[in-house]
Amino acid sequence: MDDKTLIAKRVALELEDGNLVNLGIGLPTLVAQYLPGGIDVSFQSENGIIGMQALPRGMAPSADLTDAGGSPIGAIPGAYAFDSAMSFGLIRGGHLDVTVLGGLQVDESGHLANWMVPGKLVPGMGGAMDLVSGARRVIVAMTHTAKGEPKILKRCTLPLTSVRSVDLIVTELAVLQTTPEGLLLKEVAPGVTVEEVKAKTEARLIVPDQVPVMPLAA
Amino acid sequence: MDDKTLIAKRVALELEDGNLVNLGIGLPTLVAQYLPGGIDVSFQSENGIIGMQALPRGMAPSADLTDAGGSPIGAIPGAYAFDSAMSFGLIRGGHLDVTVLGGLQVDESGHLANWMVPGKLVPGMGGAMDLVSGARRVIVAMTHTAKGEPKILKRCTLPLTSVRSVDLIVTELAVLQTTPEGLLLKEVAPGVTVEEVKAKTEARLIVPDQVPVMPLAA
Amino acid sequence: MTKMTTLQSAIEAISPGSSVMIGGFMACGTPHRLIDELVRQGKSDLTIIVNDTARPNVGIGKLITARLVRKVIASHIGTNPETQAQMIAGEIEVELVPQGTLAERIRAAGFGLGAVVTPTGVGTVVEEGKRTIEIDGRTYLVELPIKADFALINAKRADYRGNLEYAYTARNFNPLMAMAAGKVIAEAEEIVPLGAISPDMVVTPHVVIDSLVA
Amino acid sequence: MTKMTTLQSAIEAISPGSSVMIGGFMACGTPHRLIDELVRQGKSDLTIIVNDTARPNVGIGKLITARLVRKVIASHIGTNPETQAQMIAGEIEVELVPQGTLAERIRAAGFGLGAVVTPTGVGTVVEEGKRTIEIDGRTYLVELPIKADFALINAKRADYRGNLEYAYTARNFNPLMAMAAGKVIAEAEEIVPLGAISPDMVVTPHVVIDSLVA
Repeated sequence: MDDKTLIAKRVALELEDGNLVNLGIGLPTLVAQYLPGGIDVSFQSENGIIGMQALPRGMAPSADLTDAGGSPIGAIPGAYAFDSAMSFGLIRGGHLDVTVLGGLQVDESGHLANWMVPGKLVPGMGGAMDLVSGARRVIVAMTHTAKGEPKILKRCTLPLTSVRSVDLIVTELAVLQTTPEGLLLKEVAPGVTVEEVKAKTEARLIVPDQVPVMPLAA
Repeated sequence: MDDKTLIAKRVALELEDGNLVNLGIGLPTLVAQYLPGGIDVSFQSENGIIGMQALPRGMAPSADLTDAGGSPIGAIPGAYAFDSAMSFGLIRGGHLDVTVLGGLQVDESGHLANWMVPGKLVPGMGGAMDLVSGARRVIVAMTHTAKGEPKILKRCTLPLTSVRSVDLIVTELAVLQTTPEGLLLKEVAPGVTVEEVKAKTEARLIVPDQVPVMPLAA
Repeated sequence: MTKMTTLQSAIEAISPGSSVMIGGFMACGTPHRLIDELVRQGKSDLTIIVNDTARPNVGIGKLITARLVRKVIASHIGTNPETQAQMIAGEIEVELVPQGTLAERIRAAGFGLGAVVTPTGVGTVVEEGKRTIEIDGRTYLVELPIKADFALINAKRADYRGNLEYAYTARNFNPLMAMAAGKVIAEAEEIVPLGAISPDMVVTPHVVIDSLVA
Repeated sequence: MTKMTTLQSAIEAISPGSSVMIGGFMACGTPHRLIDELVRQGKSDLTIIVNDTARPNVGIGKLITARLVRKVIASHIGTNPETQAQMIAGEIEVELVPQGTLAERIRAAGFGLGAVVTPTGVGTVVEEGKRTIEIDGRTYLVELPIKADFALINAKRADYRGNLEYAYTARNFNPLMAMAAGKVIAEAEEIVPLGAISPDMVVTPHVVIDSLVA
């Protein structure tokens, strides 16, 4: 199983029956494929739909129905289309249960930086600042390191997305939970040691005596 | 012609092609009956429709289509139904061209009091404060006096509806326009003298040499 | 996960003393069955957030007539002399809010905004006790969001997940209130299969609805 | 009073140097014909208020490729390297706004509100130069309304008075922008008779539309 699949499968286990969930572009989008059976989760795309689904095979794409990246999608029966004010009303207003976002850096206080690299990459924050400030639960789904360098730091060096702390970080190596005392090492991926996680993490980790192995199916 | 009809007919002449107009409950509602021919005016009811019309004869009333007083109305083809936030977005946002409202008092600065009499009548302001604060043009349609007492005063004694000055006052005796210098006597009703208007008005009036007679048809 | 429930159990969830938003404008778009059940169950000491209290023993006025209300937040109570009488007798507290401000304050609560910045009410009694803010030389009131424990919503049609559609002027405060309460109870005149209401026709999404009464 | 006009004369009304809001999200719900005509008429020095600049020479990206834009107010420009290149070269000024804040700032302009009070951006670079306000112990940013000289709107259907209906995710910023500009120009894929769009289906009312291009 490749790293992205592993991350997506683990994140999927965090979703609960009845949740409204927003998945960021890229890796987070994969999460929808690994939803546990028997639960009813609604996916919001912030460009204006609840009830999005991957474009069903053989269905012609519509120019009027796309995801936030502009790619054609489908809609389930009972979908709901809305304008951008409503979209972020749902996000900021406490109606969005979970957002899953990529990250460039996360730090010991759970602060996320995921929208710009000064002088190099200034794409804009899109909906990320609203999502992190407003969702009931924020899950960061990202690789543990970038080009061998830790992305989980004592303190973010890149501009923050929000001063609100994220709730959970899922990487190909571990699951980390933010707590008032710092980052708790909640799980390690199959075959990964606590020492390896520590070596690849700059932030101080709170490591319990027993660190369970990451489950990948409900 | 009774006083109300005269006032309504005169106010109707103020409406222009393409206007969006909100008519208050009571006397102002009559204005719609005297719209000059050849102009296209849209009526908003603040409870949530543009394109309201009197319930057409023989049409069954619908419980889902009423005016702001809760009485059944009709809707013209091309009507638009909306929620209360949109309703007042149209009103405050500069999209409502004219509001016609009743009044308890208006003063020399054009301030209107029309929503409460402390200790006696506390109905609530409903949409009046938003309408007076937000409409592009505010026309007060009211009787010149109440129980023989002037309603057009030096200074309102009742709580104000807004600190924004109204634009025009139409009564059964006269048409008054607010100006930075005070209330200008713009017209007198047929058969009414300038002296009579002055006698029944507490506010100081600016009276030009020639005061035209109120027209009642375009 | 079904939200379909009976009238009785939907209303049983409401404790006396709760704050309850109720849709409708002069009894148009008001959830009449939910109100009748509130009266039948005698839920008292309520704070109601409403546009108006309709007329004596009509629509929301039934709650006033049954003396179930401790406080009313509304834009207008003039059509219900019983509300005025109970207010003057000191039995009901009334907070009057300009209608457009009421709509935006409810919306702000549901949309996660900290306040409403409006010109309406500046320099009037509505300003009393409130902060003002100057923006580009103009003064605005800072009006706070209004939330409630419950919202009672009337819809024309619902699908069985709880997506709602409204009709004509019965829409009014319903979609705003459906976003702004802890628990949202909706009654619909008709329940239709999933997909019968097209995505563009849905006004209130099922994700904010907790109980749906057919 | 007809609002129906030709593509050419609708766009001729726009002076170079104008501020122009343009609906769409990654080219979905973007008024493509109006943009093509802007390019054809070479309206330059524009300030555009948009969610994003799509991709090079796609949708709103055509205005960037044609170098008609002086300033961009947007939530995202990352999918268009030309926008980034012109920004780095100092040829385009870019103001980045969180997407939800952008939506509310445009709405506030159209709805007559003095500001948006939002938690989004507090403590980040977005806060720089802005006022904050404390409400119930929480800090919010005071974000100002965004108006424009023109709005260019894409709709699925219009009746010939200019009532608009949108389809799926092509709705996005269009209804908000249609309320917030001095002159509003709409293109619709289909023009239908009055009454063909039911009052409950209309999203943008004709009263805010100035020109309608079939």
